[in-house]
Amino acid sequence: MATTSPTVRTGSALPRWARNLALTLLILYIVLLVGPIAGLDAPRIWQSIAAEPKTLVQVALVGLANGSIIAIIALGYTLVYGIIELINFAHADVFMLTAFMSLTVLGAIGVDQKSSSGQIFVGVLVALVVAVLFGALLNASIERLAYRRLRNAPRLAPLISAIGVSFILQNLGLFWGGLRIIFPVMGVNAAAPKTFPQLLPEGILFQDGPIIFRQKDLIIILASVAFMIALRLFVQYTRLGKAMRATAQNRDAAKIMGINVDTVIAFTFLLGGGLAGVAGLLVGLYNGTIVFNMGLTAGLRAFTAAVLGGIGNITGAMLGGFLIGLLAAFSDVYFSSRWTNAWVFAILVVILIFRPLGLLGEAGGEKA
Amino acid sequence: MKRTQWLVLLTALLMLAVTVACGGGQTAAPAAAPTTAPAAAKPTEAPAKAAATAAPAPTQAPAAAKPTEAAAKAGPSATIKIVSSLPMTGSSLGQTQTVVNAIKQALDEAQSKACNGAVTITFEAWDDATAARGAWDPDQETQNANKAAADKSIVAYIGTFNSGAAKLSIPILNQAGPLVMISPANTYPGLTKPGKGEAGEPDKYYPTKVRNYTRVVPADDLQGAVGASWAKQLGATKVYILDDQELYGKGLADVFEASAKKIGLQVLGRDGIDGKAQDYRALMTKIKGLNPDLIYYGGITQNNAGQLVKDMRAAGMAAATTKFMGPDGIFEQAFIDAAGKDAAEGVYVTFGGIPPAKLEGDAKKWYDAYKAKFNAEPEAYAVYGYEAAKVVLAAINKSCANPTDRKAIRDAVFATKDYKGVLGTWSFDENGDTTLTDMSGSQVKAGKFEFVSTLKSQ
Amino acid sequence: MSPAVRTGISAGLLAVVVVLLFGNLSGVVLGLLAGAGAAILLDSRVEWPNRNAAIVGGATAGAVAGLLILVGQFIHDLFLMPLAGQPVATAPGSTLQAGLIAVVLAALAGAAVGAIVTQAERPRQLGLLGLLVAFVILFPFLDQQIQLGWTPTVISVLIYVVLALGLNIVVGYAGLLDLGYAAFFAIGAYTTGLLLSPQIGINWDHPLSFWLVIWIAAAVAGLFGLILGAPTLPLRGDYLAIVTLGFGEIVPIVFRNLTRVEIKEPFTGTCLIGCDKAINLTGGEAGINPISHPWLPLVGQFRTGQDLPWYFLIVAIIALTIFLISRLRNSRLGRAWTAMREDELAASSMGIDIVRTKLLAFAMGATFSGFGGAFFASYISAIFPGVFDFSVSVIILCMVILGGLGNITGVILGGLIIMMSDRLFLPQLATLVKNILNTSVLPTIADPAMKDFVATSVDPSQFRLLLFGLTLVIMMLVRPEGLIPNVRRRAEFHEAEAGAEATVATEAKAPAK
Amino acid sequence: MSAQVPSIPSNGSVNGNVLLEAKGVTKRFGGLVAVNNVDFTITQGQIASVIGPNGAGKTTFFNMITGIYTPTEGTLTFNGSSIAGLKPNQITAAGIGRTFQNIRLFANMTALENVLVGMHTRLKAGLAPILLQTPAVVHEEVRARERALQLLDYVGLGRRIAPAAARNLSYGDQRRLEVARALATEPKLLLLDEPTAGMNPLETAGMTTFIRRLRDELGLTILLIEHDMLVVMGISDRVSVLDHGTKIAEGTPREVQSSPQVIEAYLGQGGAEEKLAQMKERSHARTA
Repeated sequence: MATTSPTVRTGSALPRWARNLALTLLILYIVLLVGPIAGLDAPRIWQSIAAEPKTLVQVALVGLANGSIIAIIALGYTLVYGIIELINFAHADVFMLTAFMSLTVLGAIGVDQKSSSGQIFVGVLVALVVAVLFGALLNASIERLAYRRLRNAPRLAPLISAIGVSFILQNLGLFWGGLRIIFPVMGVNAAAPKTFPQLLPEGILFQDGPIIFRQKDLIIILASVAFMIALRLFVQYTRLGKAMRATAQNRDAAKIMGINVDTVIAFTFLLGGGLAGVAGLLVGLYNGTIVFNMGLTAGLRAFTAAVLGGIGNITGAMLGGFLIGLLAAFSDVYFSSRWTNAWVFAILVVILIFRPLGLLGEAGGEKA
Repeated sequence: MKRTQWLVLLTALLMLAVTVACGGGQTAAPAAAPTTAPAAAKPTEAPAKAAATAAPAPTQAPAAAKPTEAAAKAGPSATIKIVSSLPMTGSSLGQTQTVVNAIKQALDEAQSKACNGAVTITFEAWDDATAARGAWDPDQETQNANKAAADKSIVAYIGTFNSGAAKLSIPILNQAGPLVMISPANTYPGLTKPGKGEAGEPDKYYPTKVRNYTRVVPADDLQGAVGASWAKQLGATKVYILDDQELYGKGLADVFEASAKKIGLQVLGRDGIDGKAQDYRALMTKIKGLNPDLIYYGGITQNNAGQLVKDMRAAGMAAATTKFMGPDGIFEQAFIDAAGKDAAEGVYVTFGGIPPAKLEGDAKKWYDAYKAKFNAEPEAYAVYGYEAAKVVLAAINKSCANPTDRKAIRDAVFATKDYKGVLGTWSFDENGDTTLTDMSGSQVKAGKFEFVSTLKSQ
Repeated sequence: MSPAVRTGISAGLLAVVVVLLFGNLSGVVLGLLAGAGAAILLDSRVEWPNRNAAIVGGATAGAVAGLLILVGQFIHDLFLMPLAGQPVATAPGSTLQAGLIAVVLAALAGAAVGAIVTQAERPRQLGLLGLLVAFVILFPFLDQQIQLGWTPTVISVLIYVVLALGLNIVVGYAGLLDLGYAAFFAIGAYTTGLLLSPQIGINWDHPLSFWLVIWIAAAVAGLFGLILGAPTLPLRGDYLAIVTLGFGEIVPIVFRNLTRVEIKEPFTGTCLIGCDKAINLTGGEAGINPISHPWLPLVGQFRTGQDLPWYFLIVAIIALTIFLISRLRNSRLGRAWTAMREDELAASSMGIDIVRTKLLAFAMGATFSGFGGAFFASYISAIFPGVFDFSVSVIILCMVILGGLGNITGVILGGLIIMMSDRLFLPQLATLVKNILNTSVLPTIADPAMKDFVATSVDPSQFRLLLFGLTLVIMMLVRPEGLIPNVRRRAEFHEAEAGAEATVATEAKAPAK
Repeated sequence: MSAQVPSIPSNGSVNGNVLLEAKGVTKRFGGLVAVNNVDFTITQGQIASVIGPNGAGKTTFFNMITGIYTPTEGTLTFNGSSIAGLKPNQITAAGIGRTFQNIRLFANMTALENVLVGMHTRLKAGLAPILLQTPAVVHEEVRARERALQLLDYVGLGRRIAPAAARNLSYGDQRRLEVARALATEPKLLLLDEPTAGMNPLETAGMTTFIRRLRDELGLTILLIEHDMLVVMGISDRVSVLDHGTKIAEGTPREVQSSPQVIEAYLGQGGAEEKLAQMKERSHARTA
């Protein structure tokens, strides 16, 4: 037998490389050709950036702030998904209800922008505690009532249950919004958006032309990063966090190791619901408007962010949130706001084609 | 043998089903003219005959019995039905509920009677939205229209809320009598006005060539144009135009854009917003860079108009330097609730008619009555709903001889002339549009809409 | 209690719910259904000694169900209606009559089923099929006669059933979670809209054009299934789901905004398309309207408002869909889908080309939604981008999963239940409760604030979302594996249960070591 | 040959031809070298085995042949043409059938369907003919079912098992069904990954005989991966031993058995571990 040196399969790589390049160029050309219909008009975008580069900075800041909000909601998705592989459609509606709860509490306490900063601080703190507790309990009860019995059911059964719960919660939000007799803050009309008192400091930290960076922008960005880090540390180092990771890895093995899986899953939902509570209050305070059907859109974006980052990955969720926030802001300003959602999802598709497990996803290793 | 056994049984079963089914029809048939199809035959069409044959046949169907009995009371007394088809599930609920309230109020005032008590009117509020969609659903609206077309006791169809829905139901109802439609909310010009919409509009919606659609709201071509000229009066020279990417809002913004260009306003740009987005700060940053002195928004409150105004202010466009103007779609307290008093301050809105709070005389009475009855300030849509119901009632009262004759009711509605309603004195023109072309402009002051001026349309 | 009585009661109770809502002659339709249903249910529980026993048993079960319906009719007519403020429209005699008809029909239907189920395999299947076909054909006439007015609702429900059957290929057979199926529905509908309207100057005005266009729409949708399926190939599970969701979002946006199409060559700036005047391809928010209707000899032009031709057309489309899908399912390609769903690697090692198999699943699923889209566009005679949003994809997915993944009967049943609840039962329930509130509860409340609260906040018609959500949750909890689970799926489900038990068992033993 | 023996197309070549040849095959995962510069040949009609302790790279080697992995370096030639870098389904189409170490049947499909899936590449029906149910398709389907039943018979499961769900079969029957499914792909070379794993001695003996029958009656070339030395030594014409990804010995069973390196590799480290692993696997497979 002749012993030839092992040939590495580079023989066919060059044409393939060339073919890929040609393909990429072709796709780029088509994008340039058709892109202007969807607002991707390269020369125009370039001109407007050149004319006022500071706008780009402001777009980035707005994108970051919006991304933070998306990210906090996404954390809840990724947490639950990581542990029971369920796209918890109801999560965003829990978030919506916690926003209603925050508004109700703030209304009941009676703080508004004219109150003293001490009063505001106490009011917000109370609202935060109530919203977090409410979100946590609500989410855990949902798990107990609607998901637990389906734990061993076919994979998609809890998904439908979650969709059903999402409808129920939306309707509860509508109902809640109509309780003007009990809560005057809800305004005259059940379905209409509700306004939040502006309690976050509005002071401008930095202003230069179109760039306006307010204290509340900083607060929201810091808050989301802080929650992300806290959550990571929690999952990494605490006993319960370790139990969560073990359960996520292999539920049966975790059981054998003496972990009470039911408790761990219930706790995960508590945690996720608490995060939703934080998000509900923050979004209310930051954006200033809440409405009973805001869960769907927020949830769609947040879930997309979670997947984009690599679902189950806490840092990934944050990264995905920022990316989507930036992308949407950029598209609003430089492409066309009519096409923003299309651009967000188109970029998502492209990223997932090149990184099928998300930005930070790791291979699950399904190999023979 | 065994094989035939079940065949026989099956046949027997089917035969029975058919007989029963036909039987139900036959019992109803004698009441009507023999040429009418059994299904369509309702004894009310010929009350006298019905009275003669009212003695129930052995298999008298309950469904058929209802109208028979009503008709059996002899004389011209009859029960007729008015329905509304509006999206009652999901986000439009706020507006549609006020419409339904106002319709009910109008009927209650008349004690659900017309023609001096001879005619009893029942009202049903249908929903053209579905839970699954949370918004109006084309096949639900088609279904509603079909249902209305089939139910001969229905003499008027109050709806729709969305112009897109009207496009579906007009042709169906047009071929059913025609059954008259009165919309309290559709503003798309192409539904009635030739040359204002797309090619073929509006004739393509009226297959029988007889118009059956009217509306008590002025169409966008008026409101958009009035908005533009008001903007000019207010001193604006550079405008930026937004819409909520829905038929109503986009249509209105289109008209505004065209009129603005015609009267010499500079249009800096045009964009559509996603009504479900969380915020619009990026967009507002871009708009601020263009320095408009007025932003026009074609859309409704529900598509996040409140947030839009908030973000506009947050981006540094204060009421003093940059005005915000919107149509009747945001002329409701809910808009101020959503935007917050501070951000909403100074917002301009146009409205087709006199604002409720400015009403006088009889109209004022209505305003007070509504407030008392529903414990809420009537919204703009309530006025339209009330006016629509009143027009129907008037039409019924004009055709007492035959209150179920859809054609007669239609003619009466179209003949509405110099009607003194809560919106003022107005008539329907030959297209079914209101002649009320005077608009009013209001502005938010201290958390309330305040009437500013009457706006004449050219 | 004999099993016949018991099944009769369970089938009857379901029917009674509907009768209580609708009253009138709804008992006739429900009687037929409940009688047949009770007998089929009974047959699955009892071994028959001989045919006569089966006929008697079926008849008994049917009669029991019918009696319940009779009771239901009395409650509806004599109790609920006055409570809801409607005049007592019917004499007790006619209520009795309607009820008795229901009893007789239910008993006959039960007996017929009893006679059929004891046949040998082949005639049994043919017999049951015959009964079903007879009912489907009779239904609209029956509906017309007893003035229930269900046919228009049923037509729009059946459109969704077609879509669910298509999605079942992708999700049920091939195991690919698709959250953006409405995109293909939209593509089918828009194809039809563009070809059968003057929108872009085609307006193919031949009487028979619809019959060709429906195939074109299916083909175009199928083609897009391939195009949009291709990028998803490297993805698994929920990553796949999110990309399909993305397409589901993108497609309506594209249709909404292709109103001023104008293409210029990017480098030279020469205009290629839409030079004189930008092309309005899709009509934007206003969509395309009107779209022409099908025409058939004898029937003539289909018209909105005439339900029968539409009803039979959609039934024919469903029949064709079922026919084609079952052929696919029992073929080499259908087996490849299932094998891929079960174990992608093993399937690949058995010679199945995963790429082609996945793409084929997407394409076939999309094709059937093209049929649905074409019918929808022509039936509604208009289309708008707003019709095809995420909620549509989600609802279709619910139908597939709730019915029982991979099972055609289950998917149809799931579709009927979900859509009928949304469009027929829940609104009717809300109206009924609201009427009862208005006439019997509200006047008794003295406190005006309380009255206002009840009138505005406890308005049952505002709880449709909640009721619909509850329907989904409860049905999923009661039947996690779907209404009629695929035999294979059911096995899978119980395997998971057994697996869990086994692990628990080992766990219990492990510490003892 | 008895009537029960399904006809597998003749390999059309004389015994003694090289059927599969691997030259310098290497597979690295990151820094880890799983298979290192392995040369390997198998000739027509042989039963060859690859043995080695856990983690020796046997399965990785197998997975390269079957297309699940692409070799980092080296060539793989099957029946005269290169198969490195082909996809698993292309390799199956080329004529290599396989079973899996931890049975990977389509658990919720019936036994018959499992075998029919194996025939996938050998069936021709396309989309349009299937939708139209052309006579050719109907005929092909009928023949395929008949052949699948024959295969079930041949592997000793019998036709009556056809409608049973694969997951309901006993462990031994599942192994046989996997073989039947692999045979349905009409392979020239059959790769069996630990076919006796988890079997008791009696079942093992049965399987051994059966493997020999496959070669003798069907003229298949067979490549085994095995732990059980007894099985390997009993039926192999040629044995290759892998350790830490490198081939450390090759030859007839007798030669290999006496190789000091092999003894070192097996007994030096973790012979006991091996047994334990095997037992664990057995109990796991039973509960699954």
